[in-house]
Amino acid sequence: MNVLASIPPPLGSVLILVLGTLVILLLTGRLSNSPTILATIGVLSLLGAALPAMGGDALTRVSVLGVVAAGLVGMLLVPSAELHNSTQRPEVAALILLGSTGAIVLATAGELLSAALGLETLSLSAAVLVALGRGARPLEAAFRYFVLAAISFAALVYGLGLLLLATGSFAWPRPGVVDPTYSYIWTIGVLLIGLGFAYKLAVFPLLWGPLDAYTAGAPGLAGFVMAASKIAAVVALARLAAGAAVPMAPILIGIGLVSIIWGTFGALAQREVRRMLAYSTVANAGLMALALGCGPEGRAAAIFFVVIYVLTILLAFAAMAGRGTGPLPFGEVRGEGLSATRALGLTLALLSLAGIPPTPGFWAKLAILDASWSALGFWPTLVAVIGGVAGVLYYLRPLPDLLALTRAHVSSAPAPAVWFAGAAVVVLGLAPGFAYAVARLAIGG
Amino acid sequence: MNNAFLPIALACAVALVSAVGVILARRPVHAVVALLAHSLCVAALFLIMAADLVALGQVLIYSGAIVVLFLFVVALLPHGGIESVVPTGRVVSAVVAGAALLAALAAGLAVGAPTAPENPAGGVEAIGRSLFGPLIVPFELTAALLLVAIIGAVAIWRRQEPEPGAKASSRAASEGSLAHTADAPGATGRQRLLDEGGPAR
Amino acid sequence: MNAESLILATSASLMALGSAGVLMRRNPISMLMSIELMLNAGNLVLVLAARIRGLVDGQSAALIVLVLAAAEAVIGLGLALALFRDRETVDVDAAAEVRG
Amino acid sequence: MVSALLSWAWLFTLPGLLLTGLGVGRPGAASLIGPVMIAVVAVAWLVGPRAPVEVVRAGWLPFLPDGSFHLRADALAAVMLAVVGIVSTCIYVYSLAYMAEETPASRRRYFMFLDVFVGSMAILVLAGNLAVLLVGWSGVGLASFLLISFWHDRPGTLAAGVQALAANAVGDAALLLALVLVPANCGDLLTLQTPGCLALPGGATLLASLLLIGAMAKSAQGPLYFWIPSAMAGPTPVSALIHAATMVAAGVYLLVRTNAVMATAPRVAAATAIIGVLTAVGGGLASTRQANLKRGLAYSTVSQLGYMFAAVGFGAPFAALFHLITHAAFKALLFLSAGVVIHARHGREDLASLGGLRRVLPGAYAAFLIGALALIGVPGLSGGFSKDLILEAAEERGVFGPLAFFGLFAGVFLTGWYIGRLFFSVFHGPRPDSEPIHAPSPLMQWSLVPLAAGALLLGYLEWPRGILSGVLGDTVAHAEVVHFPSLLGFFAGALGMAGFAIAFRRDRAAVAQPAAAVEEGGWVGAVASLTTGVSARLISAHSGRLGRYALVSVLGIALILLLGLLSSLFGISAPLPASPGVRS
Repeated sequence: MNVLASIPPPLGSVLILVLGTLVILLLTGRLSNSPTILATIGVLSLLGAALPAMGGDALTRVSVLGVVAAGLVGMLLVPSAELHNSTQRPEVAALILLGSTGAIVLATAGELLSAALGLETLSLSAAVLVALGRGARPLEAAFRYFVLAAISFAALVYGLGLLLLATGSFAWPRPGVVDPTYSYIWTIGVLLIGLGFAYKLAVFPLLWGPLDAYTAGAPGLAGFVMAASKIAAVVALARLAAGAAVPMAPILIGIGLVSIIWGTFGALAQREVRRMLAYSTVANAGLMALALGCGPEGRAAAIFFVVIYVLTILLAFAAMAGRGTGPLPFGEVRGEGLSATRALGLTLALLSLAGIPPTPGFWAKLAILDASWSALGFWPTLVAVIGGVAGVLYYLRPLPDLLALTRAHVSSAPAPAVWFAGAAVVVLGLAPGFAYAVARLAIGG
Repeated sequence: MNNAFLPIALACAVALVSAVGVILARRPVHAVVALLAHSLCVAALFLIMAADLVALGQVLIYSGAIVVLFLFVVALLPHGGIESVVPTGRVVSAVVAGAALLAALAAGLAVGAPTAPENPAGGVEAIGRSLFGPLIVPFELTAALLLVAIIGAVAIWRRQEPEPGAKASSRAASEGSLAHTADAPGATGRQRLLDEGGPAR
Repeated sequence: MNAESLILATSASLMALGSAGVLMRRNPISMLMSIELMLNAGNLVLVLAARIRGLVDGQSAALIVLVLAAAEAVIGLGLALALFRDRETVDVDAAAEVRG
Repeated sequence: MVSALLSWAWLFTLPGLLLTGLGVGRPGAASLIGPVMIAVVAVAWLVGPRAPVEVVRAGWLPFLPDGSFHLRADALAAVMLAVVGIVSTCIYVYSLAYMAEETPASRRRYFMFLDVFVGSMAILVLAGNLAVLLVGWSGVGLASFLLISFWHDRPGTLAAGVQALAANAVGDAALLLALVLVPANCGDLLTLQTPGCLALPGGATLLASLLLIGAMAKSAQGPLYFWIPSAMAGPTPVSALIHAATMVAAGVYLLVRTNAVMATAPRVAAATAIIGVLTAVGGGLASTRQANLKRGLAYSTVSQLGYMFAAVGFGAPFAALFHLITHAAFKALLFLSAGVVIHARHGREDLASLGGLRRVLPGAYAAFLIGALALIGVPGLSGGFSKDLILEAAEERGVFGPLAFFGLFAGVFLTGWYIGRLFFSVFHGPRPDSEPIHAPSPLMQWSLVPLAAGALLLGYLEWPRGILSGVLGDTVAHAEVVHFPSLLGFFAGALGMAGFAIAFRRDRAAVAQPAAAVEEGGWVGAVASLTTGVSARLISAHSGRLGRYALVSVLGIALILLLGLLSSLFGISAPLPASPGVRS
């Protein structure tokens, strides 16, 4: 028992998730025909993984809970996931558990080598999860996602080497531990590591892979990939920016602003829900990157934002799950026959993403704008404000059709996932102060 | 390390030249051979830097497993995977991007590295102590990563399998794969890859 | 220039060569090999740092990165092969469906 | 009791919304609960004790300078809520008949959207600080978009809705900025002008400008007028409620509420007056060229809102609010009688296809005439009182000497002309065809009566007893004295009637070509096409080519490394020295 008690909380979660994976793998043959039992095992593993983390600090709790929420929604959608080969549900469930493991490790790692391993675990699971979607499009997208992830990961490994050269350890960078003769090597190393993390956030120069993955993967699985990646990346970047504000903060602000502009214009051109969500995620990632560069207040705002954003995006993808991997044009949201629950879920998600009060998306945006104003002043805040309010122009477009839903469609509706994510969004909308207090605590201030 | 400057320079030069070979070869087979040469040169550099175990790993894992894996896959490619002629624009953009990255790295690394101490730390025991000491967490985490790799490889391969159902044979025929659907438990991705891909050639 | 700086320069050049290779080739296998070059560059720096700092952590990390490269190669090659079978061409850019 | 109830008015539409959503009763009937309750409670408050109530729950949004949940139920809010409640009650009743031909599901959806609108409008009116104001502000924008695009199958409705969203987004952006950049504890709408709260770069001018931009977007002033004509794509009762009587007046309400800020920024006040005058004249001119009945009325709304803005700019917020109230009555009346006409003619709105309806629709004829005369400002009718007050303010506190006054005075002539043109081409002249008309139901006609009464009599709220200004007290700074009968009022009324008479002479000759559902000209079109161009260029980079993506990624990485090096070279502080090789 002593040995178990001495395991740090995040590793306890990791252990439980890997055990869950092994159980699923051992029972693969039986489980492939009973998706409900499979999802139950997965959900239990994820809930179990959340328990040990409750003993950790606030940041651990927030990040593990966020990842677990992503995993839960993904797992609840496994029975209805649109797979190329429908006997592959056990593999999918196992990969969701392992991807959650990677995300937890990335967010809570004690040193950078573990973080890199977590990142790679998450990347590889994500690429395979995307690839397993039905049709040729997911495979194509997964390959691109994989190659571009590998480039940024190679950059991260190189940065790890430079950081070791500069500081002699894999510890998270902290101001004041580097020899001035190495300061440039240290700078390059930190930047490369930051870029490796930034790929998961899908910001400007590293946006293509995630864009394709979010557009073409099976909705439930793409939602998981997106949510787990975002929360882990934001937490990791927050730690990096806390310890290495000098090269990271201005870079984060810069790529944040470019991403806001890029994502907004890109999303404005879309006439299809999936790709609109994919592009808009770039704009939102830009907001988060901007906030991450704005000191402790900004980092708290970014964590607050990412928790809300992740739950909202999970709701959106859960609502679209089960209707294929192809595009979903605005005009067809009705014709495709989303059930009433799902239409309501998608509506709520779109309202929150667009930042219509009193949905939580509005509070999250306000927090970031406030942090940006206190740290950066008028002009960057103006860009963020415009990027933020322009969201209504693309997020709300499908709404008149969506709300005009007249007939319910009978399908294997992923109602539990929609209810779960929807309830989370509603609660966050009604109690924004609580979530922000947690984020503030997590960032340590 | 400066007493070994010449071997180091030689190994670096060959590693670079073979790397150029990897990216320029139109025939993947040639690229694989160049990658092998490159990998061996890197192993030599590791050896000179007194990283014996890493050098061994480089030879065993890289040259022995990864490069051979690449070779197998190349053997499965239609027409040996020969590319059509690369358009000039692509070459130019590659040169520009590579040069830009090199310039950026060089700007930061221009201060150069300090000379290493005479007595290198190392040895298998020290590495063992490090892997089971301060680096125990990342070391154990490789287990999860390898699990992903195994499951992923199997899953990607099983993706192509026809589902047990009516259309199984027609789909298999159209996709040019074998019709057997049995999922041998414990089969690694590589084995299954060879099982199904081989006869399709 | 000392030998250490030479190795550092080599690693930077390998990084650049690898990235150039990824964006020049259209054959997924060659792309993956270029990525291997980039990972090797990272390993060189790790081992060099271990040598200069007199630490073995860099060597241990390099071993872990080797494992990691192997895992990446397996998944990458799996995806590449699946893509071949789908498309029956070695050009990754042919018939791109997901775009714009 | 009543005071406490008034502060909860924003929840009154919730029961109706739920009942309608759950499908209880005749679609929409349950929704009537909300507006009726708002009207009753607001009127009860006004005739009762009139004790203002403030609800403050601190720490609602801890990340904001002033993130408390703050509602203020005072006389100004009560007057606005009474207007909103009474007008929306009439319009709900009218809608029950007007929308009777839709499917039940569609009707439910319509009334739920209306409930969302009325609830949001109540929050907007009751807001005590900027944060709560923004909640209502965005909510009414959303409801407006949903209702404009209500007939989502008809071409152009979505584009029209998106135009409204775009204009709203400009206003939301301005208010968001104002919200984040006021210093701590400064969100309260009544204390924004205190020196501590103006201690931000740009000071009073910046804050007042942001409020002005927000108000302009909501009230379709100046260059942001473009979305109102397109908004007429929605059902006519919606045009009456949202795009004539209540929501578009929210900008004026905001400026009245915060007129103390305007008073500390004289240049912004002058800009407000100029924008108001130009919009009043421009809107009037544009209305005379419309070929569509509803669009003609829409430009009339833009023009009248211009009068209100001008009044705020002249430092006469009471005049603006008074005109807002009378305008709500007569413009809703005009729109609803236009709705009777459109309904009777099976949805035709083009002036060319209307005409000669005087005899077959006597009720609508009378109602439209009352509305038109009130709009023109005939002395003794409601519009006459309120418009005189604005003209007097312009005369006393003119901007650019007498120019602004002359502009507004000339606008009265335009008003007579355009409304006369609409009136005569709809009701007089020959019938264009002999198609039988769709007789209006009694419900539709009866719901016009209270509005007609308002259009006739609302002016006597202020004259001779000053009831309105007495009720409002100091919530609108100071009230001007209404002079009646006055020479100025007589001349203005005569000028307006002259315009009306001229329109009778040349009524049917000048009907222009039918306009497109959505206009995309001028700067809006330019911005739209620029955005489309940039978006298309940017999307074409998403080419599906892995090599290109890798190129951008690698170049981006290289650039970021260089910039990072530069920033740490010239940066804030280099990393501090420490002993190397220490494992931490």
